[in-house]
Amino acid sequence: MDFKGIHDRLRAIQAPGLLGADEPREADPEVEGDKGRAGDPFVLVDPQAMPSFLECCRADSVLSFEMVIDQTATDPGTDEDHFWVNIQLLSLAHKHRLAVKAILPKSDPVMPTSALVHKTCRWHERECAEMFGITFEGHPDPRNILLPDDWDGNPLRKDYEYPEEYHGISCK
Amino acid sequence: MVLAMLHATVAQASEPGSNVVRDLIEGLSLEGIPLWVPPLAAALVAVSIVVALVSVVAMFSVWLERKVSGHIQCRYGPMRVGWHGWLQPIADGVKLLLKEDLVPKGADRVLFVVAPAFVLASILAGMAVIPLSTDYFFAELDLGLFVILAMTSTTTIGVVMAGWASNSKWSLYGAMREAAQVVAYEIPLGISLLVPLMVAGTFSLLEVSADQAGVFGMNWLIFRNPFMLPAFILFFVAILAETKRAPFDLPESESELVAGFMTEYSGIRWSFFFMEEYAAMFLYSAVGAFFFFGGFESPLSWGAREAFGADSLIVPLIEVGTIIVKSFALVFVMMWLRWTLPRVRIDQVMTMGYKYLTPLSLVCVLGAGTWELIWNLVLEG
Amino acid sequence: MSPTTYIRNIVHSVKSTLIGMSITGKYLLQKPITVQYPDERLPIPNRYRGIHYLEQEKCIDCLACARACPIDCIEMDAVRHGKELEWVSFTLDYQKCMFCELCVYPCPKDCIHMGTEFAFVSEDRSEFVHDLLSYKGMAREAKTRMIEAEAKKKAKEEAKEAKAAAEAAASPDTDDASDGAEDSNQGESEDGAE
Amino acid sequence: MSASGEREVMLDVRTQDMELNMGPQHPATHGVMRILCRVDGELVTGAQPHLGYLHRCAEKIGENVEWLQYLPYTDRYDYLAAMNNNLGYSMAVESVMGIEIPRRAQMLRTICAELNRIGSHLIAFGTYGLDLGAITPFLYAFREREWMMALFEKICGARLTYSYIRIGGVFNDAPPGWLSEVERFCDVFDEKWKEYVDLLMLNQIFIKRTANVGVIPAKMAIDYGLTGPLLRGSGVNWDLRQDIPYELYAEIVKDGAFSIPLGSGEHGTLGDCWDRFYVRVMEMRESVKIVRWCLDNIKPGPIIAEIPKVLRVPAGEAYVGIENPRGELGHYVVSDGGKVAIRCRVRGPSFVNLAVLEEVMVGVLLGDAVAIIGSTDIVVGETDR
Repeated sequence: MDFKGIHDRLRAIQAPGLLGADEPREADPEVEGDKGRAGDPFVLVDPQAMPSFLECCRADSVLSFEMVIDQTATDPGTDEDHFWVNIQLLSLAHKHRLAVKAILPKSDPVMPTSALVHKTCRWHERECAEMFGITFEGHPDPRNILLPDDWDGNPLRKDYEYPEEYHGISCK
Repeated sequence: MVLAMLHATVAQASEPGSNVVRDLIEGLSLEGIPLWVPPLAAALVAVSIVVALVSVVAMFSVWLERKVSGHIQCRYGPMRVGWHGWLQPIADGVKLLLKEDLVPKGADRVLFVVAPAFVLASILAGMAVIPLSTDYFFAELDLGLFVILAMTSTTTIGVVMAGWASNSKWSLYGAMREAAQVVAYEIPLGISLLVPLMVAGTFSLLEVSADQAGVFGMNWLIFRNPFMLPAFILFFVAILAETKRAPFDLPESESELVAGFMTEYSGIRWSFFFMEEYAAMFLYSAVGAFFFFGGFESPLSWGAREAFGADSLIVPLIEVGTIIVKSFALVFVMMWLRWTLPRVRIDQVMTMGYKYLTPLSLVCVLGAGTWELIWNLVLEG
Repeated sequence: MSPTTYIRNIVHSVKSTLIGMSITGKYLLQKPITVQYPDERLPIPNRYRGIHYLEQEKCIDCLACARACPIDCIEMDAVRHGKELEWVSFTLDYQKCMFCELCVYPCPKDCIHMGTEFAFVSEDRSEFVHDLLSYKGMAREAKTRMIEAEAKKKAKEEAKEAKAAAEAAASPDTDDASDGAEDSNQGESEDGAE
Repeated sequence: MSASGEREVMLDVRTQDMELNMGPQHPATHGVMRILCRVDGELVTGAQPHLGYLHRCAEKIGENVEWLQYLPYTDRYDYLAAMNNNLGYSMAVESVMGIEIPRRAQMLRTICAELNRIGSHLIAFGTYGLDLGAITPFLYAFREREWMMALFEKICGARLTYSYIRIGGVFNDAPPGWLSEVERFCDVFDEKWKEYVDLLMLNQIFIKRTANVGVIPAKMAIDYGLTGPLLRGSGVNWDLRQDIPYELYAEIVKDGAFSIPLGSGEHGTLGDCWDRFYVRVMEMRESVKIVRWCLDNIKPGPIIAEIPKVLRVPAGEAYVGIENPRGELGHYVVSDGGKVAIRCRVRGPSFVNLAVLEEVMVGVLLGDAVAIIGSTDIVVGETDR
């Protein structure tokens, strides 16, 4: 199924938290500074409804997104006031993918965990949490995964400042 | 252990027979020196010969192992020190001697230091019973095989000591595995050796060797009874486990337990464990050669005896050569197996020992006994 | 465990052991495939990405390689005398270099290459900052060219000045024409230098 | 023999669980990874992987270097399959740029990626043998891998970190005689492959060590997002090359040039260590078939698409997953139209596959634990990135 079909189906089954879709488009010469957008289409989802959205995607027999292939977050820039939480869904039965994006305000980056729906989200969310400082509420094991437990800051944020030293080891 | 050896050698000295130690004593019995000096000196000389023998055997085995593994793996192995690296073990030995002597923090210092010596000493004591030829030996005991089995089993104590004293979890694992494994495999080892004992009717290594003499020196025990070959295979598997060789190298399984009971050892102490391993391989192989493959007897030694007479000096030389070649042939097979097979798991080791080897060796004993009985009846009838 | 499994286990174990031993035994008797490294060496292909070398005469100090480097390990410094370069340094820090060859492609003059040399041992870290220059300062030819060019330029300027002075004396309106002549003369001298 | 049976016996004796720290320096962890095991004698009652010892900030670097400059860094997360990493990253950027790759470049990419898959599986084969105590297969595997690396050395000059497949195509064309040498490699490899099977895969001890050990049922595999041989070992017929084909794989699948080996539970339970190993070993031969197909069909032509010297990627984002030897290698790149990426996410298959250890490594013996870690075939460079 192509993206349009998936999106229509999501609308038809009233997937919880579905906000809209974003498809690549040409740059509009009328609008100044518009670069257009290339790449993949994705659907926008309310972060607070993410677990139920994933569950719904998995349960629906037409979509049957059994697998969360990737979950990550993106900091689009220092002048933006939100993170993106990106999830890539994969359906083994129907051989299609879906990119899901949730927009999360930087001021209050809290969203419910999807780890109870898909176990693979456990580690992905741990990584997101330490790298971006996003809190996943209800996560069964909210420790750091790649960074040391006492690491300060969230390295993949655009405003991250590199530490001078870590336990006496120079980081320069 | 040295005391036990001394005792054995001194005890031997008073008995008639052709014995290296007795010859030494007689040579040393000069007038004017106290009576206790010659036996002591003789024993010391004998001990040093055994130590030298064990060292040379271990060094050669190390070299052989490295060459065999190298060539099996399409590479050369050591090539730098001497011709095809034959001096490599000496270079290694020098390196090991010069290494820092480390005792880990929290280790039981005394046991940690004693363990490798204990392990080596027990194997040395076992080695003393192996005769070099019909005429040259250190200690000829009627129960020679018993002494060897007893002495080699005591190495386990040393290994457990090492594992306990190291204060490391990996070492402890290695030690416990060693203990479990050796206990399990002592049984099939002993039982499978019962078969040649029954066929030959003696525990003495010299006697069993003499028993296998015959035309072309090919009256080997392994040909005498159809149950000898399976008994040998069982014996061989058991000695693989006893010597901690792959596929039964669980006490030191490097991918699971880092280095098992040797994890915390380094330098010369570590090399003692290695020497023990190779000496034990040689020792068990020699036992196998004596009890299955004719001991000193081979077409060559038979021919030499026929041509030059039993008293000729060349006969002992050939006999020594024969037993060394036979032993190293078995050692070679052990190496070949090691570089072929994966390691078995600890529960499989136990299963194999208790469920396969022990019953099968009992079947062999039963079969061999029955065969002997019937054969004797046929001969008599 | 049924008796058949019991016997099958034994048979399979012995059989697969023998198969394995036959394979390893086969290799035991074959000639090893390894080489004795310092004595024999395997051939190194032309495209090998080893330690860099620089064709210094071609290099124009354009910094394209330094800009292409992902870890900024190339540093170059040269003083320009007109068209000629006086080389100060062209260093590559091999503590950082990851031999990706990205510096080689953007070079407009095709003058930086990766060689077949790979061994680079030192007790001192600073020695890993490798200077690729074969000579420092200016090449003799470049120097003579520069002196020649300068002399020419000087001569021309003098001639021009003389001319200008003469022309100025004659009429003050011919400045433009003299400028044009100067430009074309300079262009010729540059061509000659290249 | 069953773990639960032993546990019952142990309950009669008062025992205390012990914490056993496997790693960061341990021969079985294939790099610097630490697994904190709770053990009861030889029995592992719980395991918790601790990662991050090899964290090299690959994703942050991706946000700081230019598009093409990031290419050498992709070599370094899964260093055993650098070609596949190059391919994945290049495809992700190409996907945003929307450029067409010349056919010969695609052929060379496919050949290299599949050769690298063979090399990577050879390591998996060899190190798994090493984990289980068989040392010789490891060196046999290295012998063939050495040739593979020599082939790469000839085409791109490097032996491990190739940086060969670039955005828009490949860096160099194949040197003369290279393709025929690849063909020779394929012929020899097919013969050696049979030895691998006899020497290790069908060895009785090996089967006993791996069958029924570390069983991952298909449902668990999907729930954990496992991909690659782990998923196929559990009997799920999923291979991106076949199911969501990229590059030339659609054609190759149409020609029926290769098949997807699946675990079948032949010697034990479906999804055990042996099945995963079997899938890897069989995949090597399938890769040889793909390489052969490419060699039959390769034609001269350009090797790189027309791309500007300083790469500017149009604003946009794309996720591209390719079938790495270890599973799905995903690259999620976001561009704002500049020279540098906004986000360069790497979905390392090892990282995801490792998560399953927490659940599988319970109630197994210590020796099995090593076998299970080995059967996930992780590359720590990729788990930690």
